Amino acid sequence: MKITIKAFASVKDLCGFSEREFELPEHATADDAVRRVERECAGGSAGIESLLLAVNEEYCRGDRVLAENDILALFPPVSGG
Amino acid sequence: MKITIKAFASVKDLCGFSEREFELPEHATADDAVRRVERECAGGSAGIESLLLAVNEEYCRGDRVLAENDILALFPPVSGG
Amino acid sequence: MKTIRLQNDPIDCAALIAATGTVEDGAVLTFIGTPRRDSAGRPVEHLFYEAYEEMAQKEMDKIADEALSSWPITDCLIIHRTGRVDPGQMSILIAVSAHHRDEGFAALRFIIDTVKKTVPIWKKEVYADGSEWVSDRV
Amino acid sequence: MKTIRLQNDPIDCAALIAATGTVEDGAVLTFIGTPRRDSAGRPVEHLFYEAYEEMAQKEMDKIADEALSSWPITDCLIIHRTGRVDPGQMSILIAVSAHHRDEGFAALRFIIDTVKKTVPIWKKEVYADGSEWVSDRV
Repeated sequence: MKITIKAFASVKDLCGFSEREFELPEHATADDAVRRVERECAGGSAGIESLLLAVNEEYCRGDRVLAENDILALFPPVSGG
Repeated sequence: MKITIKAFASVKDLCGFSEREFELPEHATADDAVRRVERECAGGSAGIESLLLAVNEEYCRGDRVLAENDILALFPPVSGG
Repeated sequence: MKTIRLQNDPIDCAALIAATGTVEDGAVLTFIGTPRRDSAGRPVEHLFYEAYEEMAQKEMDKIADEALSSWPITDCLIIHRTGRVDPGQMSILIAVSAHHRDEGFAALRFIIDTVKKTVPIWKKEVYADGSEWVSDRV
Repeated sequence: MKTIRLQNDPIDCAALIAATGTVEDGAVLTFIGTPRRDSAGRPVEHLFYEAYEEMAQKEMDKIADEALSSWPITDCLIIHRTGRVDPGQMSILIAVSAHHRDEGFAALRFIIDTVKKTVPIWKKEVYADGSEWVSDRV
């Protein structure tokens, strides 16, 4: 299935993209997607440690099962204000 | 001795003056001055019940002994803000 | 740094806030008091603030000094109107600036609570058919 | 009533505060965030705020709704800058109006604390010789 991954701030810098489509197996979780990004784009897991996740603009946990066309966002702890 | 009494807000309305000089005996207290104002200007004690007192722009208690040229202020609980 | 003032003119909130330690600090907290349009159902046309000016200035100074020495705030502003104030206008503006918001909140809270307890200023509500001094505090 | 907005343009504090329930209410409380001029001794030339805009808007909406339903406040305003913000400019303006200041303080505190925890916005400090994402929160 096809999902879109968005990356922000330091995670974007680390991954080298702000938005990209990925093809994942059915029933893949958010964690599966993160491992895929780490392997393909971030050269290993270091640096994406305190990662926050959101699916379709709502916070979620790593065990969230993804669906076709989901938008998964990866970002560091927020620092607005 | 001569002192000046200032009155504010509802106390001013009750006493009929905003500033007036009074001649008081030596060692008179703020309370003595209040009783004098009540008798002479406010027609008795009713109405000046939750009165606040200040001498020379500093809060004080009723037993404060007054001195020549003191400025005694009489006013109701404050309601600024 | 502090700015303490009684004034008859309207409060220029924007200019005052802009001058309140915005360059050095992380947080500016403000309290703005505005007269209510009605008092227990009775429409208020405007308010009139009477102050014991010399003493009010001194008391506001004391409050600012105590706030500045009790919390690590870098700037403190207290502006209070006197005379006629219409609904929709500000009667009081308090601003503090602080590196950290905890301290800013605590100081601001202390200042407004203490102003309402100790500063000799009195508010009269003026209605279409009369007026009344306000005595009970919020 | 609520006003929730991300914007690239400078925040017009005076107009926004004036529009925040001043006519009906007794107290308007505001929190204004301003970038610091230095970060652990290193001079900051300016800041850059990146937002996950759609989600940030949703999260700010949720925070305002929760504040409006948890405290009897009548108006809630959250404006956050995006893009470049210079020291001395405001990065965030939060305002609430309430009949009583207790409720205003509690709501304002909840809003700023929650914004800093959940709204997907990130701050980058830009120095003369580089830049760095800010991660540790005040």
